[in-house]
Amino acid sequence: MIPFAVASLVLLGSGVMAVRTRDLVHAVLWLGLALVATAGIYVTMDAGFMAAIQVLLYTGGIVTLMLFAVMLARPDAEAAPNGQLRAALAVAAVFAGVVSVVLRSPDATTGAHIETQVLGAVILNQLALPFEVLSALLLVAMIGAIVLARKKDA
Amino acid sequence: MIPWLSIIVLSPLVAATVLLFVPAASRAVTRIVSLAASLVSLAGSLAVAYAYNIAEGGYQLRETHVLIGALGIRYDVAVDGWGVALLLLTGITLFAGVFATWTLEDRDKDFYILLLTLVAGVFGVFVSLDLFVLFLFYEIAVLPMYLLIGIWGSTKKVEASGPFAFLYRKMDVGGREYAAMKLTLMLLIGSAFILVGILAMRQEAGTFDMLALGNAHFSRSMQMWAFPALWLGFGTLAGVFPFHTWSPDGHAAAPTAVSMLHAGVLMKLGAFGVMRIGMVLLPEGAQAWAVVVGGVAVINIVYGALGAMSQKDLKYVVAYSSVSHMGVVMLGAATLTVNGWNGAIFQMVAHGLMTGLFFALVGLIYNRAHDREIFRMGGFASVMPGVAVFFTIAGLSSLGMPGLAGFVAEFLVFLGAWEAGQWVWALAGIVGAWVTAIYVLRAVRAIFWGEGPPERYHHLSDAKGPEWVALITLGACLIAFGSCPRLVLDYIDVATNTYLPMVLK
Amino acid sequence: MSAALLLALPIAMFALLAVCWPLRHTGRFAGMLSAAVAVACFGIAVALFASGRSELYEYPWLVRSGHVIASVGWRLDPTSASMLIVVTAVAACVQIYSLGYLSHEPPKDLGRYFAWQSLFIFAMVGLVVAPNLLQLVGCWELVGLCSYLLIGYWWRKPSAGKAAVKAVWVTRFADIGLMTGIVVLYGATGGFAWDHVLAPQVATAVAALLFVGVMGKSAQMPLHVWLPDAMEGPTPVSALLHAATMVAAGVYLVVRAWPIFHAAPDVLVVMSWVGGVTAFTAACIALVQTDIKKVLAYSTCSQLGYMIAGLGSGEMLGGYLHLTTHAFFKALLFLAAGSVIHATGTNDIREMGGLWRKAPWTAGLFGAGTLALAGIPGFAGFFSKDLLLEELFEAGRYGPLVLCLAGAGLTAFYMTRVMCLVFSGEQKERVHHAHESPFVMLAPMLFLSVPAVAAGWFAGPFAERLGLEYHFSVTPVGGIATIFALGGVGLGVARYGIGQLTWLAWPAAATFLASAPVDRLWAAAWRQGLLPFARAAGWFDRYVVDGLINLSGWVALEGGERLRLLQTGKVRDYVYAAVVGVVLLAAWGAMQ
Amino acid sequence: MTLHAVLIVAALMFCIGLFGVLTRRSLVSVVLSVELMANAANINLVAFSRFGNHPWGQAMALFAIALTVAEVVVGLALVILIARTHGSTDADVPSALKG
Repeated sequence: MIPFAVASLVLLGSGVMAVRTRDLVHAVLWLGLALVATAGIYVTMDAGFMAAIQVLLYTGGIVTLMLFAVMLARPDAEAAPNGQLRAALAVAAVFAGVVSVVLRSPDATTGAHIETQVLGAVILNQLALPFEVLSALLLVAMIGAIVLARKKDA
Repeated sequence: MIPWLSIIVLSPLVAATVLLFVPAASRAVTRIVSLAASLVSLAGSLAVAYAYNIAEGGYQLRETHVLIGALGIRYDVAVDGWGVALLLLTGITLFAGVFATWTLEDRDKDFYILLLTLVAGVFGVFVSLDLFVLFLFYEIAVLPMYLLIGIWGSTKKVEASGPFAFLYRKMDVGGREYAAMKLTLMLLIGSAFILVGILAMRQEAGTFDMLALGNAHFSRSMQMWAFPALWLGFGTLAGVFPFHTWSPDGHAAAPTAVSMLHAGVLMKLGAFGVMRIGMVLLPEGAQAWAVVVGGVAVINIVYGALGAMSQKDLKYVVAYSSVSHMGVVMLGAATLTVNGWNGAIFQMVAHGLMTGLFFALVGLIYNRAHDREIFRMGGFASVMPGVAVFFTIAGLSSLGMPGLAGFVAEFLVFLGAWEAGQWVWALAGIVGAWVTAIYVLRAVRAIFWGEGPPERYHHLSDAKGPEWVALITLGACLIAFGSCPRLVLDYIDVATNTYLPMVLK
Repeated sequence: MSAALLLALPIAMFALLAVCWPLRHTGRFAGMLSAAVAVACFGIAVALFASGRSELYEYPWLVRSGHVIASVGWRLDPTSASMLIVVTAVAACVQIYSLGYLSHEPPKDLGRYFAWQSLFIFAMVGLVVAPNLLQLVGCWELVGLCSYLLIGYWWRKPSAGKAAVKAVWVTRFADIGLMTGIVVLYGATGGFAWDHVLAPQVATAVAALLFVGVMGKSAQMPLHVWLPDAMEGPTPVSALLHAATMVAAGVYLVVRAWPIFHAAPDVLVVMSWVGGVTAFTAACIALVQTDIKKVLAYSTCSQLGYMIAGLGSGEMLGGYLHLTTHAFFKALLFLAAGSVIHATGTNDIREMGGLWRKAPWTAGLFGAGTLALAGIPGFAGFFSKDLLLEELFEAGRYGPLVLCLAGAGLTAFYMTRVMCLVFSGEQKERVHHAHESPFVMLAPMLFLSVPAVAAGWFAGPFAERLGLEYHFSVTPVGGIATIFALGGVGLGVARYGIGQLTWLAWPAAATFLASAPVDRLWAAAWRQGLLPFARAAGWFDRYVVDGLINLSGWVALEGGERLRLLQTGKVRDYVYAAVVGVVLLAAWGAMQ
Repeated sequence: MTLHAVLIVAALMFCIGLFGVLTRRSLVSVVLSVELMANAANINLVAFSRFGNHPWGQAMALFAIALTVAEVVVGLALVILIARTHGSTDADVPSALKG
C-alpha cells in the first residue's frame, strides 16, 4: 500500500511539474521522472516485466527523442499558457465523469501475477498478427518521420 | 461447364485492367482490347441465351463463391429469363458503343477503362443473386459516369428564368461539370434509399440471398415504407418523375458511347431493380403502391413527350424521349399483369436498342456538324443518307411502328394497363405514342428533309467504317426483335410467369 | 401456290432493294424488277380468286404465359381474295406506269421509290389477308409508313415534307382511337378476332373507337385534311395509295370487322352521317379547286364518304362494291391526270385547254374515268353508287341519303368541269408543247379502263362470292341519282364547255371553301394549343421541377459554406470537442 | 491497493495531461502532455491485467507503448517541420485547417 502511495505521489507531482514548467528541457526531465514513477506503480502491481520495459525502452526512448526535438526545433521561449480557467473546468468535468464511471464499476482487491512466459506466448501466438502489423507500423512511422523531418534541399 | 456469366461480367474488368498497362499512345491496341472485351461479352450473352432452357425456367447457370462468410455475402450469379434479355441488350449496346466512339481522340484509353468498368457493373447487376453484391455492382455502374461526363462531356448554356432564376445565374446549369455532378448526386441519393430498403429486408429475413428473400415473409408495415424507398431509389435511375431531371442534362452532356450505354442500359437497371427487387420481394408494398407507380408513370409518358416536343436541342429531344419511354416501362410494371410485365421488360430491350441508336446517330451528327440545334439544320439527307435512314428507323421504333421493337413493347403494356382496369393508363400511353410521332417526325423533317443543307454543312460526310457497324447492329436488332418478338419474349415470359404469382399470391 | 407468295415476293423485293444498294442505284432496272414482281402478284391474286380456295395460316406471334395472344399469318377468303385483286391490279398498273412517269428521276431516287412501292404491296396485302385485327392494325401502320415515305418522295421540297409529316400526324391521331379499340377488344375477348359475339355496350365502344381510326385513314370530315396535301407525292403514288387502296383500308377494316360494327347500330348511324357529310362537303370543295390533283383528292374524300355512308346503312355490299369500283376508276383518273401533268408540266387546270388534240388517248381514258365516277348508267360507278343509295334508302337514313344524292350531282358537275377545262376549248400556252404519253404509261391506263367501265356488270357474281345477293333493279332513288348525275354533266358542259350559265358560280362560298377552314382549325389547335402547351411543359421542367432540384443543391452548398466555419484549424478546439464528447459519454453512462 | 485506487490515480494523471494539452502553447509541450495521457491509459491496462488476471492487458500495454513511440516519432517530426516552415512551434499559429 505504501509503495503504491509513494509512487503515485511522485507520479502526480512530476506530472504536474512537467505540465507547468515553462522551460522545455526541464519539462522533459520531469516527464522522465513521471515515466519512471509509472514503472514503480507497475512494480507495486507485480508487473516486473512491464516495469523493465517502461524504464528501459519507453522512458529512455521518449525522453531522448523529446530532447532531440527540443534541440532541433529550437523553439522560442514558450508563450504564457492561455485559457487556464476554461481548461481547468473542462478537465474537472472529465475527471468527474471518469471517476463516476470508475466508482460505479465493481472494485477488485486481489490480483494475480502474470508470468512473463505467458505474456510472451500470448503475444507470439494469439496476438501474432497485430504484433506483425505493429512492426510494419513502426517501420512506416520511421520512414514517415524521416521524410517529414528531412530538409527539402538535403 | 463454362462459367459464362463470370466471363461476361469479368471480361470488361479484365480488359480495363489490361488497358491500364497499355501506353496511352497506342490507340489501336486500346481499341482492339476494348473490342475484344465487348465481343467476349456479346458472345457470352448469346451463349447464355442459347444455353438457357426456356422450358425449365427459373435461375440457371448458377455460380456461387463465398465472399464474406460472417455476413453471409456471396458472389452468387445466375440468370433468369429477364436476365437473358437484358444481358443481350447490354452486350449488343456495348458492342455498338465501342464502335460508335471509334474515332474518339481525347484520352481515349482512360475513356475505355471507365466505360468497361461501368459495363461490368451493369452485367453484374443483371446476374447477381446476392443483394449486397448486386448493390456493389450497381454502384460500380453508376460512379464512372461522373468522370465520363465531367471529362469528355459537352456543355450547353441554359438561360436564367423562372422562379429560381437567381440559382441559374449562380450555377453553371448545363455545363458538363454541373451535369456530371447533378447526375451523380441524384443517383447516389437514390442508392442511399436502395441501401436502406435492402438493409431493411436483411434485417427481417437475415439474408442477402434473393431466392431466400423471395420466400421470406416481410411484415406489412415494413413493406409499406420499404417499397417506396426502393421505387424512388431505383426509380431515380429509371427517370421517374420528378427525379428525372438528371437525365436531360446528363445525357445531353455525356459523350456518345456514354449516352448510349446510360440511356440504353443503365436506366434499365433502375426499372429492373424496381421490378425484380421492389415488386417481387415486397409484394404487399407493390400492390398497395401500384396505383401511385402507374400514375407517376403516366405523368412520365405524357410529360416527357411534351418536354421532348418543346426542345430545340437534338440531344435533349432524345433524352426527354427516354424519360417518356421509361414511363412506359414503369407503367407496364405497375399493371401487375403478365402482358404489362412482359411489355415492360420488352420495352427495356426495345428502348435500349432504340435510344442507343439515337444517341449514336446524334453523336455522329454532332461530330460532323458541331451543332445540335435542330432548326438550324436541314437537308442533311443529301450529305448523310445512311444516317437519315437509321435515324428514321430509330424514330419509327420510338413512335411504335409495327415491325420494329417499340411497337411490341408498347402494345403489350397498353394491353396490360387495360387488363389492370386502368383505362386512363392505356389511353395516356397511346396518346404518348402519338405525341412521340409528332416530335420525332418533326425532328426528322427539320434535320434531314428539305432543300440542301446550308453552305457550311456541304462537307459533312456519311457514317464511316466502324460507325456503320454500330448503326447496322442496332438497327438490325430493332427490326429483328420487332418482327419476331419471340426471340426475346419467350425468355421474358418464362420469368414473368415465375415472378408475377409471387406478387399476386 | 398460296397467299404466302403474295406476302413473300414483295417483301423479298423490298429487302433486296433495301440491302443491295448497287441494284437499287440502277433505278430503272430495279423498277422493272419490282414491277415484274407486282405483275406476278397480280397473276397470283387472280389465280387464287379463280381457284376459290380458302386458306388460314397463323403463326403465334405474341405469347403470354405460353398461350398465344396474337398471331400473324394469312386468311384467304372471298372478301380478302377479291380485295387482293383490286390491290395487286392497281399496284401492278401503277408500277408499270411509274416506269414511264418517273423516267427522268435520278436512278438512286427511282430505286428508292420502287423499294417503297414493294414495301407498300407487302403491307397492303398483309392488311388484306390479316387473320385478325392486330395484324390488320399493324399493316395499317405500315401502309401509313409507306404513305409517309412516298408522299415525301421529293423530300427536298419543303411542302412535300410538310405534307408527309401532316399525313402521319393526322392518321396517327385517329389511330389513338383504333389502338384503344383493339385494346378494348382484347380486354373483352382475350384476342383480336373480329367474329366474337360482343355485348352490345362493348361492341358499341369497340366499333366507335375503331371508327375513329377509320375516319383518319379514310379521310372523313374533319380528319380529311391530310389527303389533299398528300398530293405532294408523285401522281402514281396518289393513284395507288391515296385513291385506290390505302385510304380504302379504313373501309376495308369496317368490312372485315363487320360483325362488330353490325352489332353496334348507334355507331352505324353516326357512320352514315359522317359519310354523308363528307361526301357532300368534299364534293363542294372539289368544285372550286384549280389543281387537277386536288380536285381528284377531294373527290376521293367524297367517294370514301359514300362508302362509309353506305356501310352505315347496315348493309355491307354497297360500300364494299363501291370500294372496288372506285379503286379502279379513281386509279385510272389519277393516272390519266398524271399523264396530263406529264404532258403539260403543270397541275393548274386554268393553264390547260384543248388538250384532247394533243393527247387523245389520255382524254379518252380520263373521260371514261369521269363517266364512271359521275355515275352515268352502264359504267362501274353507277352500279355501286346506286346500290349504296338504295341501301341507305332502305335503312331509312334519309339525311345522309339526301346529302349523298346532292353530292352525286356535284360530282358529275365538277368532273365535267375538269374535263372541259383540260381537254376542250382553245389551247393555252403550255398545251402547245404538250405530247401524248408513252406506251408504258398508256398501257396500264388502258388496262384499268376495262374494270373502270365494266366492273359493275359483274356485281352479281361478286356478291355471290361474298355470300350476298345482288340484283340490279330500277328504283326511284336510282332514278333520282341518275337524273342528278346527268344533270350535273349537262350543267357542267353548259357552264364550262359552252360557256353559258356564267351566273353558276359561288364566289363567297368558293372563297370560304378554298381557304380550307378545317385545315385552319387544326393548324390553330397545333399552333395555339399543343405547341404552346408543350413549350410550357418544357419550361416548367427546366425552371420549376429542375429549379427545385437545383434549389436543394444550392441549399446544401450554402449550408456547407456556413458549417465550415466550425473548423477553426486550432488543435485545442478539437480537443475541447473531444472533451465534450467524453463528458457526454460519461453522462450517458451515468443515466444507464 | 485496490483497482479503484489505481484507476483514480490514472484518471488524475490523464487529467493532468489533458490540462497540459489544453493550456500549453508550444507544440513540443503538447506532445509531451499527450505522452502523460497515454501513460495513464497504460497504467489502466496493466491494472486491468492484474486485477482481471488476464495476460492480454499487459500485452495491450506493450503494444500501446510501441504505438505511442510511433506517434511521438511522427508527431515530433511534424513539430520540426512546422517549426521550419512557420518559424514557430506555437500551437495557435498554424491555420491551414481553418474552414
